[in-house]
Amino acid sequence: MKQIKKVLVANRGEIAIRVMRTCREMEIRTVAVYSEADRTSLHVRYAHEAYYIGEAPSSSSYLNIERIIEAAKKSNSDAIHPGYGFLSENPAFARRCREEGIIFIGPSPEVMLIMGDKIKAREAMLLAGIPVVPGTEGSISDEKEALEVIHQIGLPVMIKAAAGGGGKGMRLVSREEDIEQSLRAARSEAMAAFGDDSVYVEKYITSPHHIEFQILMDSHGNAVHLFERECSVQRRHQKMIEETPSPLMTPELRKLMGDTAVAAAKAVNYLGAGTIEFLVDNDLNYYFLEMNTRLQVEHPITERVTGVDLVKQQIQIAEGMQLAFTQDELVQRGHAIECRINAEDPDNNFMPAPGKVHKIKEPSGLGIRIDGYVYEGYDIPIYYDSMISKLIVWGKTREIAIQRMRRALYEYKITGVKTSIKFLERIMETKDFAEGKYDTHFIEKNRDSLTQEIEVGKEIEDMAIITAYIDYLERLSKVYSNIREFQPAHSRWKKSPQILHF
Amino acid sequence: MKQIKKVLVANRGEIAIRVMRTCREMEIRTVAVYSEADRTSLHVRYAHEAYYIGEAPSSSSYLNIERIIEAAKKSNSDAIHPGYGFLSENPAFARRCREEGIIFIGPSPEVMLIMGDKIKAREAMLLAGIPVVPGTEGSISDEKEALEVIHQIGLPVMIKAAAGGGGKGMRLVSREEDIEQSLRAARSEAMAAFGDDSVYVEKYITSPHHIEFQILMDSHGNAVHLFERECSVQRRHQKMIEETPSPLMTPELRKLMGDTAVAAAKAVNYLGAGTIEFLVDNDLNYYFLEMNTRLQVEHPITERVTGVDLVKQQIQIAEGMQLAFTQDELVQRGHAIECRINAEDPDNNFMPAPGKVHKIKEPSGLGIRIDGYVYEGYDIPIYYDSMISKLIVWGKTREIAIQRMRRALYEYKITGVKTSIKFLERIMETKDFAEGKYDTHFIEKNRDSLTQEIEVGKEIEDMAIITAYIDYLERLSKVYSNIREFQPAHSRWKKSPQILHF
Amino acid sequence: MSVEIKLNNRYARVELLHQNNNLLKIKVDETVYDIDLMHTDDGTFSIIENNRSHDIELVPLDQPKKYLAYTLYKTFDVEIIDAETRYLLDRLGGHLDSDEKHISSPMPGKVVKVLVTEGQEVSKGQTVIILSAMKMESEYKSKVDGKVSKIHVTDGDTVEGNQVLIEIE
Amino acid sequence: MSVEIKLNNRYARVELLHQNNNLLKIKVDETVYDIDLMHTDDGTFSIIENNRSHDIELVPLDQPKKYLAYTLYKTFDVEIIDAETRYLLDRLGGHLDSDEKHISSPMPGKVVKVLVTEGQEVSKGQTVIILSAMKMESEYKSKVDGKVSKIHVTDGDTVEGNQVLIEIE
Repeated sequence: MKQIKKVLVANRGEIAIRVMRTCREMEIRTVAVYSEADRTSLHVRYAHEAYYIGEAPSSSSYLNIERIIEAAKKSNSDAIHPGYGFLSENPAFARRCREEGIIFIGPSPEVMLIMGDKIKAREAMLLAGIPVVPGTEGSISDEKEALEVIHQIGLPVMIKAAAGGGGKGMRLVSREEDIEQSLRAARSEAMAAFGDDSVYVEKYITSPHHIEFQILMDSHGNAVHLFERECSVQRRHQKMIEETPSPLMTPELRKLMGDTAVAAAKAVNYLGAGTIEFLVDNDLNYYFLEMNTRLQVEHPITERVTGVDLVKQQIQIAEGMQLAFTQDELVQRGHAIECRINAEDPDNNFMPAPGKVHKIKEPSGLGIRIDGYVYEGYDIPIYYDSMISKLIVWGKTREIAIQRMRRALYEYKITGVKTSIKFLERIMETKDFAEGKYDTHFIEKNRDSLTQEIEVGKEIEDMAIITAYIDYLERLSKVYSNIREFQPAHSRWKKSPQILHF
Repeated sequence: MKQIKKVLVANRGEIAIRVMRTCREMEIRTVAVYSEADRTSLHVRYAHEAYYIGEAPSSSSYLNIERIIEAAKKSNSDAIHPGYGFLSENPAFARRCREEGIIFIGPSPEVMLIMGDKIKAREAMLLAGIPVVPGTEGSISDEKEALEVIHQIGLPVMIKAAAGGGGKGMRLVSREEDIEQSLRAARSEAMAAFGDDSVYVEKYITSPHHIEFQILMDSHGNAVHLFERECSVQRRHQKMIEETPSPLMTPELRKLMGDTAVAAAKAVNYLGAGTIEFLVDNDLNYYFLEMNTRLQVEHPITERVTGVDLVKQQIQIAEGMQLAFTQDELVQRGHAIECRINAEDPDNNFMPAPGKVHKIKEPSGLGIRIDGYVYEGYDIPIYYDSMISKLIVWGKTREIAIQRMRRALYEYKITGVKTSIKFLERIMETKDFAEGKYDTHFIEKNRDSLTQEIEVGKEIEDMAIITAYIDYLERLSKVYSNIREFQPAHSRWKKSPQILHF
Repeated sequence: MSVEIKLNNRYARVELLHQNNNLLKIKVDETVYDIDLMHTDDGTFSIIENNRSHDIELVPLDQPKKYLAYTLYKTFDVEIIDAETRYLLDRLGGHLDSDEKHISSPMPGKVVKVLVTEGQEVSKGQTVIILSAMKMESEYKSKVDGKVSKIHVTDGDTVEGNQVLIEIE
Repeated sequence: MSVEIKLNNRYARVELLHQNNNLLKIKVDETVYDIDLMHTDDGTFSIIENNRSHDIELVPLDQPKKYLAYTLYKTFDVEIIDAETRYLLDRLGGHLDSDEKHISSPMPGKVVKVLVTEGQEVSKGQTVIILSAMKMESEYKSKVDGKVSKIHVTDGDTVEGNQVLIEIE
């Protein structure tokens, strides 16, 4: 067992700070790495030490294994925490750390290799007796074989061109009598488009819920799960809101899926924190989707209901410590929801909106947690993810958590860049969400009401007009009286003496 | 039962915002009142409505019953929440609300009258069988009677001049053989100083702990306690740090004192949230000190370990609802600590330090809650309390909570006014505090190490010198090249192009 | 002084009738408001109107006299239409900019690929340039039939928000 | 340009030796630092020196060339001692202010009671004025034996921080 004294965080943004916060609590020194675009980013200022590792594009910096290893060696770091994204699931990086004698805070490169490969991961899960989405193992070019497979899987199924893409050669089949015709249409369309009529067949999940289980496994073979996270509110296949417990979950299913997740971790001899993602249908059938061999963006909701600091667990497991708790000692208490605050324009197809943050007012008080990294005057770079902060609330019940989230989103004010805040506020007010009745189609299904123009009334409009008017008058008065004296930032509330001249 | 739809908060600062936050979650409209000094204070901006109630001194505004009632009527508020301080324990105000048909969120004026009078409160508690600090009921002018009382109470005792003040005629007696001589000395000193030799005798608590119990009681006679808060870290008899559970507490004592607190609430037919303050000595004897018939500053630590929103409970009780939980359903989970951030100078006897806040960086992340109200550019008025924010942390254990508090205090940066932040950070590092071995003498006892000059090393000094140097060079370059162009606040990180000229 | 102000598509006439420090009497179209207005140097406004408390953030845009006003539920484009602006508007026949003939970047980003060359004929709806920002690529199409008159960027360039990339005539 | 800078009681000589954008070579007394320095308009400094990350807040005070520098664990008084400051220092024989003969308010507050009158003799340690701020009263004493030459405030006045209240000669 080796005590970690200095950690290099091979990441940026909120997750770099999240990791460093726990390091500071554990009295571990922190080392930041940064690209040229990130010299003024908060993780550089938060860390004890900071190393420049290259140009702004990730490929030159945050994906640059050589530069990161060099910084780790120069700083005498015992360990590297990869965060999420970037090199966090890169087996070559994990292997390189091992070769250099630096602890990689995460699983072995061997596990990452398996889980990074969809087919190998599927095989490993099948071997461990864990359900996967039923479908053909490879492509099928024979019609009879295809028919057999479809009957075996059961309707509805999705037929996809093996060489496909762009929706061509794709058919959803829901009724028995449509099977043959759909298969033929798909194959001929595939042939026309790609010159190849072989197809895949996969079970179609009608109302899919994206539910994942957090697991922890130490180097002594102990593994636990920390319950589920419901991640079905997605846009462009990216999660937007997560909550735990899942409104869909039953205690029986939770136990079953939790045990499955632990079995999956044990099957691959996992190490550290990981997440097993499942698809769950309305009949509560569940299927292994993939395993993320790292910390998830949405890990704080699990921390809130279980009281466990997952980053601390990662570090202690990397040090070789045994898990300090058993499955029985873990309990979900209350309800936690996370909203991702992105610099994006929800009214314009969630187009990213990098740029300079003018002002920020963050929510606070009972049941609120914020994991963010941007500050006033910070220029959100174009090179990286659009997520600028995570707002996590806790309530004794789901209803209270939603009420609290609405209050928190009301308090959250960011100007200068477009954000998802108001869109998230509308989701909280949507009936289907309030009732917990939603699947991954939720945003698409409610798009109209979520993006509908709000009527605020003439008075609010008039007040907005007045603010611009006052500013204009003051600027004019400054020009004419030639007053240009220095005024420190945020210096004072004005009583507008200038406009007396008008 | 009457549903409250609009609440006037007869207070300012962090507690006004604290109350309004819960109101917003309950979809109750909020009404702020403000003095002339508070036009730009955050509670005015946070509320739905705002009413001016008078000049800056509290006596003209926040203690002005007529103006507040007038605002409540004009705004059609159903209820008034008094916060803490100001009118919160004023029976005349509570009675006036009752007369006007406005719900006062708190107990009846009758209860406030009893608890507001030390002697009546003591009598009520004795009647309910609750221990009070042993001592003479009135003053004693006969030496023989005094000796009897002292023997009855048991050593150590404090003898105080009945007409006294300023320490004159005061004697601490710890040894049997000193009783008579001390009594005589005290009496003759009292006679010399005040022309009256009558004295009080009170049990002297050698190592006093200030421990209080939170109670809730509804209008149907149901009462519960929400465990203790340890409030012994005090300066100038004002609490500075509070935590729960108390490091001193045992499960048996907790049950006993909790039951006592509930009995006390029932004895006076209490309504709403209240706090019973006790003195506890090192032998775990406890004595009723006083009852606060309102929300306490330190209520958030109780909220954190029990998961109960105390303001919501206050409002629901005022609506006539029954408590939604029984004593058995309440559990303390983990450990919570609150640090009070005051605008004051710990190096100069905690002298208040009002003034303009230059910049604020607040801590955030796992286990952190902040209840504050000041913002960048805000001018902290001289008229009110120096507390500008409360930092509350939670950890699974006391040790983790302390580590987290240190991390949070590291992150908390306020410039422009002096604050208690660094002093609090040192308390977290003090051995006696870390070990939970402290009483109300803690700060006095550790004053030297807490206010000792810190050595930071020459490099840090040099960096501070360099920042001033760079600023000076830039100012000079602006003067000489006559560049005075408008630069928006927090607009950008500079690469100091100007200083190329040097 | 009476000024015309545009809020989204609404035009309003505003006039300060009276001032006593932070207490203002202001007329917006036909409505007269008595308000208590305070603000910081950097555009945080607190207005109390008929005891209602409004918190508004006013953010000046790069173009002069244009703002974004963030109210509780909605953000408005606000523009001062004074004599100068009016003159420009009149001269341009009601159009301050010829948006349709310019392809501009809606946000800061990077040019992935310019798909046309100067002098090339393009038709309405034809993709002319691909930009990327924050791991997302977006295609930009010509809004008119025409000829590419000027290309201001090349592949790999970093661009600002609202920068003109390609002009079509 | 070499400048003398006072930090608390230490005097240091500082000189910029070389600059390449945000990369500076600076000499403080005998130590030469190669640093990467960035800062905002309002005084937040990020300095990376030998890969150590320093966050310093520099707050200008009301007096020119005086600052408070907030480092992680300690706040310093910093003052630029340039030719002008040096001249003033020399002229005053090393004392920029005659603090001992002035009773000044250490913080904003309110005058509760002035206990002396102009012309009155006072002795060292005698309480001359009581101020209050934030519910706390404080007594201020004369630091010298002398005569009250000027009283600038009366009971009930509101005072700023560092305002001279009473002069003693």
